[in-house]
Amino acid sequence: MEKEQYDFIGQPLEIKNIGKVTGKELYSSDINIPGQLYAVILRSPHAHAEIKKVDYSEAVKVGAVCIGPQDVPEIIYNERIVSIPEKTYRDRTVLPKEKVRHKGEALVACAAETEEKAWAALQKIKIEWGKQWKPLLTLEKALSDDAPPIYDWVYLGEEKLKVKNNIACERNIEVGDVEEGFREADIVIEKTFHTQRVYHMQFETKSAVCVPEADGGITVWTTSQGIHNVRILLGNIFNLPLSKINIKRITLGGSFGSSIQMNSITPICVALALKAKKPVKLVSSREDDFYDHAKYPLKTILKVGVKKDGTFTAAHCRVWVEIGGHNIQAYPYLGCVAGWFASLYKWKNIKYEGTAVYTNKVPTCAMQGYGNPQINFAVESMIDILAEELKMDPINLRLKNYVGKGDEFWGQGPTVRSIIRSCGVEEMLLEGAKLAQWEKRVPHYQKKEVIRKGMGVARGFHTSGTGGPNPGEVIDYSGATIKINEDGSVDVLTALMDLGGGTWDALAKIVAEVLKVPFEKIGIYNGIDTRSTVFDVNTHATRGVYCGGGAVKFVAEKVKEILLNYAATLFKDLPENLVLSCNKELGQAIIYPREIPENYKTIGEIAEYAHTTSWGTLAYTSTLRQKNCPPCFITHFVEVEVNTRTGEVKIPRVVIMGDSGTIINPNLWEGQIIGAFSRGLGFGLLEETDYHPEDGSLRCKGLVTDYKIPTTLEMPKIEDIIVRSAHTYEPTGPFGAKGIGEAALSSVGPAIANAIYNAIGIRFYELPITPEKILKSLQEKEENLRKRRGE
Amino acid sequence: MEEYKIEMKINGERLVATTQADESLLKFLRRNGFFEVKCGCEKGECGTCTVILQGKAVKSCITLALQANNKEVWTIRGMEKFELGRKLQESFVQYGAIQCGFCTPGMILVAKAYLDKNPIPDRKEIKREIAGNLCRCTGYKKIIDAIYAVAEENKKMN
Amino acid sequence: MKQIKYISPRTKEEALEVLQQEKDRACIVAGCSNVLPNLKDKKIAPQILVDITTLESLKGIFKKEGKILLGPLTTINELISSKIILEEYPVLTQAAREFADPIVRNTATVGGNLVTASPAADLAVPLLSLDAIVKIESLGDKREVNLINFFTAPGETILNSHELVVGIEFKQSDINKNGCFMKIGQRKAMAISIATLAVNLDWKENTINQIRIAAGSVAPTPLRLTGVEEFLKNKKLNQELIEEAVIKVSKEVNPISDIRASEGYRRYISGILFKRAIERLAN
Amino acid sequence: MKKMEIEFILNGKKRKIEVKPNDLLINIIREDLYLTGTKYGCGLGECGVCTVLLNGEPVLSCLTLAITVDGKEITTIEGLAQGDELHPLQKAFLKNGAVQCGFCTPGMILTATALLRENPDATEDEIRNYMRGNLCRCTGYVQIIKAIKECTSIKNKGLTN
Amino acid sequence: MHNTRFLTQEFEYFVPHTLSEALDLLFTYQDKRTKILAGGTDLLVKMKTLGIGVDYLININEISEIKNVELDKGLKIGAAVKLSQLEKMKAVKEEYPALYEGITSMAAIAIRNMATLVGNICNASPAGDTIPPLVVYGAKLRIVSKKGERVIPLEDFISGVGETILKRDELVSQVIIPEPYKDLGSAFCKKGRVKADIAKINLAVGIERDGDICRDCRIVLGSVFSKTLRAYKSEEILRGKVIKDDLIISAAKRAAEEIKPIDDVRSTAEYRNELARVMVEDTLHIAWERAGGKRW
Repeated sequence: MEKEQYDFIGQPLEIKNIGKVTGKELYSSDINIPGQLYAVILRSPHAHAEIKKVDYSEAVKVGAVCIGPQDVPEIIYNERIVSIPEKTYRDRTVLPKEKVRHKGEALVACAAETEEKAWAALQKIKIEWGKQWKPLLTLEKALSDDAPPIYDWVYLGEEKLKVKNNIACERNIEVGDVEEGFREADIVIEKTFHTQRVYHMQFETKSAVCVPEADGGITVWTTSQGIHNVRILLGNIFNLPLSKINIKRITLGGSFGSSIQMNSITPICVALALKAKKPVKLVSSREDDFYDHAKYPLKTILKVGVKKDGTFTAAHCRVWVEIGGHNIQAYPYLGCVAGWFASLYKWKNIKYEGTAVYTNKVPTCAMQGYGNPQINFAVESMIDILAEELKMDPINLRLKNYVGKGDEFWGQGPTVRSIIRSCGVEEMLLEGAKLAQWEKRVPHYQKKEVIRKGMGVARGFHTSGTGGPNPGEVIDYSGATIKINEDGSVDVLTALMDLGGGTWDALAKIVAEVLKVPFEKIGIYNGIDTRSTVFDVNTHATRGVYCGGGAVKFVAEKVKEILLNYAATLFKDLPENLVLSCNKELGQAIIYPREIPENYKTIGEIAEYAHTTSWGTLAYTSTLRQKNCPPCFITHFVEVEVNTRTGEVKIPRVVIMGDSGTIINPNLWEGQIIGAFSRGLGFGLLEETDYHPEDGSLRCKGLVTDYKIPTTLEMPKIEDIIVRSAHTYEPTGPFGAKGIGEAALSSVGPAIANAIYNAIGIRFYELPITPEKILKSLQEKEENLRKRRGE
Repeated sequence: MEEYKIEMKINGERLVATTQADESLLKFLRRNGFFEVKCGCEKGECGTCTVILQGKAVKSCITLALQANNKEVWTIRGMEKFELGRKLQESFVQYGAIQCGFCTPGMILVAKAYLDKNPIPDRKEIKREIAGNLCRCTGYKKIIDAIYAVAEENKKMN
Repeated sequence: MKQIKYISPRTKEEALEVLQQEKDRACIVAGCSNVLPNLKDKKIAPQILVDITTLESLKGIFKKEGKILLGPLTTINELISSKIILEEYPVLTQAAREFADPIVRNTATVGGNLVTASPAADLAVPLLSLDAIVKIESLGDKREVNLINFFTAPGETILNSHELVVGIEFKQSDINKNGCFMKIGQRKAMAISIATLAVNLDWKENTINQIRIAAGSVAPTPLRLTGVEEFLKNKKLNQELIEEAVIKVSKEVNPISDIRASEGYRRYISGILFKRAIERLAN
Repeated sequence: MKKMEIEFILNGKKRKIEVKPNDLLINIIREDLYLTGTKYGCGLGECGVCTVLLNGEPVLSCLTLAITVDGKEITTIEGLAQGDELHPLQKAFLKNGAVQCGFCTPGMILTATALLRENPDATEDEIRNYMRGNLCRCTGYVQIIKAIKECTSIKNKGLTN
Repeated sequence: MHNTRFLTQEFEYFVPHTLSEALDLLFTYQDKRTKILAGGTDLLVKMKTLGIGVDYLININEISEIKNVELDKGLKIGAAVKLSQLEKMKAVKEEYPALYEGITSMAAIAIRNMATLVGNICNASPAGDTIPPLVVYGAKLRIVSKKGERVIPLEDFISGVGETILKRDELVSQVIIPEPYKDLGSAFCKKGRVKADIAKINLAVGIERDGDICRDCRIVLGSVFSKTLRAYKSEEILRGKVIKDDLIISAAKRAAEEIKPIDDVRSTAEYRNELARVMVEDTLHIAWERAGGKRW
C-alpha cells in the first residue's frame, strides 16, 4: 500500500463555497430572467384514463401560453440516458398523448406574466376524458391476467416491444446450479421482504428556467445531476442541434438521485418557452414534486442454503419492483439489484430473477442507492436469520462469507465484473464491533424491560461509478478542462455536479495536489455549462470522486507536463530535472531545478511570463473512462430502544464504518455518512408514500405535513454518532480514493431491523418498521405465547 | 411619485403597467422586459432606441411612455410577425448589414416603417430615411444594400 | 423627492385652465424631443407635464382667405408632405426637409420648435422670412405677435407661462411663393446648424420689390436681417449688389464662437448662404 | 386586486413597496426584492426553509402575508453578514461541514441566531429542540448542531449536557 | 390539486386598531366570507390546501386590547397573544404545566412565534394541542360582538371538526383560565410520527388531590374523535377514590374504551386504542405525582 504525504488531500479545509451561508448561492428556482413568464402545470386527477380532448382555448383567451398533449413532439424517449441506447426502454413523450398513467401526471401547462395568472388560466382548461380504469396499485393487481394494460407497447432501443401483463422489463441470471447448491445445504431458508416507496423530499422542488435564444436555440437552468444528458435529450426531443442548446450547471437544492434523469418538468418548460418565444420559469409546487418521483420499492423472495459450518451453498433471489406509470430505466436497476445481491457474499450458486412491473403510481427512480438499500434489507436480514439458526455470531458469519479483496464482484450488475483491489470489510466489522461494544449484546429472550435495548449490524456497498474493464451497458466517463491562468491560479471546468457532498471541493483538492497550487487558488464553482465543458455522464452511482476525480487528475497531470516542459525552457534544463512543489509561505506552487530550491520560480511568474511572451495558455482538455468501479463498503452498528408499550423506537447510538480508500474531504465524507443515516432512519422507521386504494392519490396529499422525515430530535446526539474510516488505499482511484455517497445508506435499514430483532425478538420483513407495526406484532407474539401456554 | 396606469399593445400583445409622468417610452419598455429596445444616447440623437408607434418610427427615448398610452407599439421582436419584417431581418443577415448589432433593431424598424409607406425607394431615399440612425460598425453601405434588396424584391413582385 | 404629475387635457380650454392654474410649474409637452433630454439633464424641473398631443384642434394646416394657418402641433413630416406648403411656401418645405432626421420629424412639431426658441431653431428662420404671426391664447384672452418679436433671448420668448401658442399664420403672397432655405451643418442629418438662412424674394424685371432675409444660429435668437432688407429694397439685382449685400449680411449677423463654429466663420458663411440663396431665387 | 403600500425595514434598510393583500412575504422577498436566499420548501410551514426573522423572531415567510409586515423589521439571510465579515454562525456552518446542498442553510442559520440570542448557553438538547422545525435532508443535522454549539457562549464551550 | 406557492384567493384586507373597529367590520361583513387573521398558520394552510374562500380578511394583530396576558387570579389571554409569548411566561410554565407542555409540543418555534392560543382553539382541529390542557384547566372563552359579549366554557365551544359555535359577527377576544386548585396536578402527553408532529393522540389530565384521594379529575384526549373528548367514565373511576396504581390502570383502560379513533394517514384506530391506554396511564401517574400524591 503506497502512502504519501499530501498537501491537500485529506486535509480538513474549509468549504470555499460561502454563497450557501450568505444566501447568494443561486439555484434553478432563483434564476430570474427579465420578461420571463411563469409556468404552472395541470396534473391528471385520474390514475389511469384515456385523454379524449384537451381544450385550453379559454386559458389562451385570458392571456396564457399553453401546451397540451397535441403540442409536444412525438418523440418517445426515456428521460434517463445513462445506459447505452440498446438497453434503454422508452415509453414516454413530454406530455402523455393518449392516456394518463398515474394520478398527478403532468397533462397541460400554462405560462403567463405571473404565477397567479397562469394558475387562473389553468382553471379554465377543459379536459374530456374517455375510458377510465380502476388504478393498478399493487404488483399482484398489475400482474393479474385481467389487469388493463398500462402500455400496449414500448421501445427497447429501436425495437418495438409488446408489453405483456404490464411487465416493463425482466432480468434473469444464473451462475452455477442452485438446485445442486440447495441439495448440498444443511439449512435452507426462504423469506419474503418488502421495501416501500419513499419520496426523495429533496428541498428544492424540480425547477427549470428556459430562455429561447435569438438563433433558435435555448439556454436552460434546471435541477439536474448531469447537464450533458439533459442537453442530449432536449436536442433529441425538440430536434435542435446540440450546439444550440446550452444547459447551465447550477447548484441543486438536494437531489438524492431524483435528477439523474432529466426531470419531467424540464422539457415542459422548454416547450412552453419555445412556443411563447419568451423566457419561462417553472418551479414545481411541493405537491407537483410529490407526484413526480419516488424511490423504487422492492419485493424480494430470498432463499439461501447454508452448511452447518456457515458456508453458503446457494442463493435464489426473486425480486419484483412496481415502477409506477413510467419506466425510468428499471432495467439497469434490476441489474444492479442482482449485482448487490451477488457481490455481498459468496453464495457459490446463484439464481436471480428480476421483474419490473408498471403500476398506476408515481414513476420511481434511483434514490441514494440503486437497489442496494432495498436488496440489502433482505440479504442482511437473512444473514442474521441464518446466523441465529446456525447459532453463530452474525459478525462471524459475515466474516466467513463476504466477498473481499481479490474476489470478483459484479459492479453495476452482471455485465460489469472486476476484481476487488481494496477492501476494509474485516477491519470495519471488527473495529466497529469494538466501538459499538458488540460483546455486551445479549439475546432478545433475556430482555424483559418495558424499554428494550438492542443492537444490530448490517453491511452494504456501492460501486464507485459504473466503469469496468470493458465498456458495458452503462455510459461512464468524465472530462475536464484545466488551465493555469495568467497569474498562476487555476480554472477547473467540468460538467460534473456537486450534489452537496463536496464533490467540487474534492476535485479542487485533487487538482491542487497534482499542480501543488493552493486550494484557494483553484476556481471550480461557477460559470459552467454544457458549451464550456466536455461530456460528463452524471453525478450518480457514487462516481464523483473516483471517476470525476480520476478525470481531473488525469487532465491535471497533462497540464503539469505542459507546465514543466515550458518551465524547462525558462530554466534551460530538462523537465525531468525540475521539481514542482507547494510553498505554503508564498501561497504559491513553485518550480526549481532539482537540488537548487533557492532558484525557484513561482508558477504565477511562469504563467505570467508565458502570457506576456506569447507562449500561450498552459491548458489541457480531455475525458477519462475509469476501467473499474471499486466497491466502497459500509457497515452500520445500530443501537435501538424499543418501547414495548407504545412500539416506539429510539436510536440512541450508532457506529458507522466506511471504506472509501483515501478520504479526500474528511468533513464532508463524514457529513455524507451522517446525512445518509438520517435518510436511512426515515427509510427504516418512518417514511412511506402510500396510496389511496380507490383513486390512486397519495395519502399524504402531497403535503409535507403528512410526509414525515426525521427532524433534529430523531437523530442520536453528536457524540453518539461515531463515524470511522477503514484504512485502505484503492490503487485505481485518484490518490487512492473511492466513493461513499450511496454506500452510506445501503445498510441502515437492515441494521435497524436486526437491532429491533435483537431487542424484542420480532423479525420485520417490511419497511418502515412503524410503532403501529411493532405494537401489533408484540401483541400477536404475546397472544401466541399465551396460546402456546394454553391460556 | 405619482404612478399612472397605462395600457398598450406591444408586438400585438396587450401590456398593462404603471409608469411615471417623466418616464420615457424607452425606459418603460426596458423596465417591462423589452430589452431589444436599446439605449444609445437618451437624447434622440442616435436612433438606436427607435420603435414603431402607431405605424411611425419614433425615438422611444424622447417619447413619454404616457404618450404611448392606448397605442400600438412594435419592437424588433415583433417584426417576425410581418412578412416585410422577416424579409428585412433576413436581408440584414444576408448582406452582412449587422456587426455588433446594437443599432440593428432601430435600423430595421425604420426601414420597415419606411417601406410600408414607400415600398420601392431608391438607394438615395433609403439613405436619407435612415439618416437619423447612427451606426458605428458598418459604414451604412451594407445596411442600405440590405434595405434596397428588399425594395428590389418589392419591385419585382409589383 | 421630485413629484412630477402628468395631465392630458381633452380640450384647449382645459389646457388653458391648467396653465392658468399651474403657471410656470407646468411644462407643455408635444413632440417631446427637447423636453425629455432637458428633464434628464435637470435643465428644467416642472411639476406637471401638460401633454397637448391629444388636442386635435391644434393640428393641421388650414388654408383660408389668403392665409395659411398652421396648427402648432403639426409635425415636421406633415409639413414636408403638405402639397400646399410645397407649392406656395417652398422655403418652409425646404427647411423642414433639413430638420433633424426623418424619425424625429415624425414627432417634432412646428409649435415646439418655435417655443423652444433655440437660436438654431430650424423652422423659425423660414417662418420669419414668411413674415409669420404667432397666435397666442390664454384663459379668456388672445393676442397675436409677429414672429420677429416673439424671440427674446436663447430659449426665451415673449410667451407667458399661462399662454399657449395656438397657431402660426402667414399670408398667401408672391413673395412667400418664392423662397429659398440654406443650411450649413456639420453633417447632413441630425445636425444642429452652424448657420441657416432663408430668403423670400419678390422681384420684377430685375428690381427687388420686397425681400425678407432671416438667419439662424448667428445671433441669440433667430432674426430678420432688416438692415440688408432695407438696403436691397427697390434696387436692381446684379452681381455687384449681391456682393455688397453679402458683406452687409456678414456684418448684420451677430454670432458667437462655439463648439460648432467660430464667429468669423459664421459671419462669412452667412454671407455665402445669402449669396447662394439669392442666386438660386434669381435664376 | 388593489395594491397597498407598505413600509418595512428589510435587512436594515427602509423599503417601501406596493403589495396585494394576498401576496405572501416569501414571494415578495424572492420575486420582487430579488433576495433569493429565502427558499420555498413546502409552502405550509412544515419545513422551515423559508424562515425569516420578523422583529428578530423566526417566522415562516410562506405563511405570512406581506401586507402584515407593514411597519415591522425583516431580516433575511442576506442581511446577516456585516459587510464582508460573516456572522459567526455562518463561519461555523462552513467550518463544520454543516452545509451540503445548502437549501435549508439560510433558514437554519436564521433560526439559530434567534436561539442564541434567547439562550446563549444552549445545551445540545436545547439546540435540537429549538431547531426541530428546520428540516434538512442532506446532513442528518449533526454537523449543524455542532456548528451552533460552537457559537454558544464561552462559558458553555466544551461542556456536554 | 392545490398550490402551496401562492394564494389564489383575492380579498379585501383590514387592519383594525381597536376591538370595536374589528367588531364593526365583522358585523358589516357577516354575510360575506370574512376571516380573522391572527397567526395565519392554520388559515393560510387551509386557504392553500383546501382552497377556502375569503372575501374579507381582518388582521387582528394590531389591536392592543387583545395583545396582553392578564395575570389576575388565573390567566386572561388575549386573542392576539402568540404561543411563544405564553411559553416564555413563568406563570404558564409553573402553574399550568399541561398547557406549557401542550404549547411547546407544537410544531416549531417559528410557528409558535406566529400562531395564537385563540387561533388554535378556533381552528377546532380534533388534534389541537392546547385544547385538552385548557379543558383540564376549565378555561372559558370571552366572545364579543357588536351586540355584546358572552363567556362560555371552552368545552361547549367546539362542535365538530373545524366547527365552533361562534357566530359570524363574533370574535373570541380572550381565553380565561381560572386559578388552579392548590393541589392540582396536571400533565400533557402527545405522540406523533416524529417528535414535533400533529398528534396521533394528545391528551391532558388534571387531578385535584385531597390527601390520598382524588377530589376531582379531568381526562381529555385529542385526535381520537371528531373533537376533543373527555373520558367521563374514566374520570368517574378516579373521582373521590384513593389513588392507587391499579385504579389508574383501570381508569386508563376505560379511557381507551371511550375513545372512537379512526384510521388515517397518521396512524391506525387499532394503534390509537392501545396507545391511548398507555398514554393515559403514564400521564395520570405524572399528574398525580405533580399533585403531590404518593405512588402505590
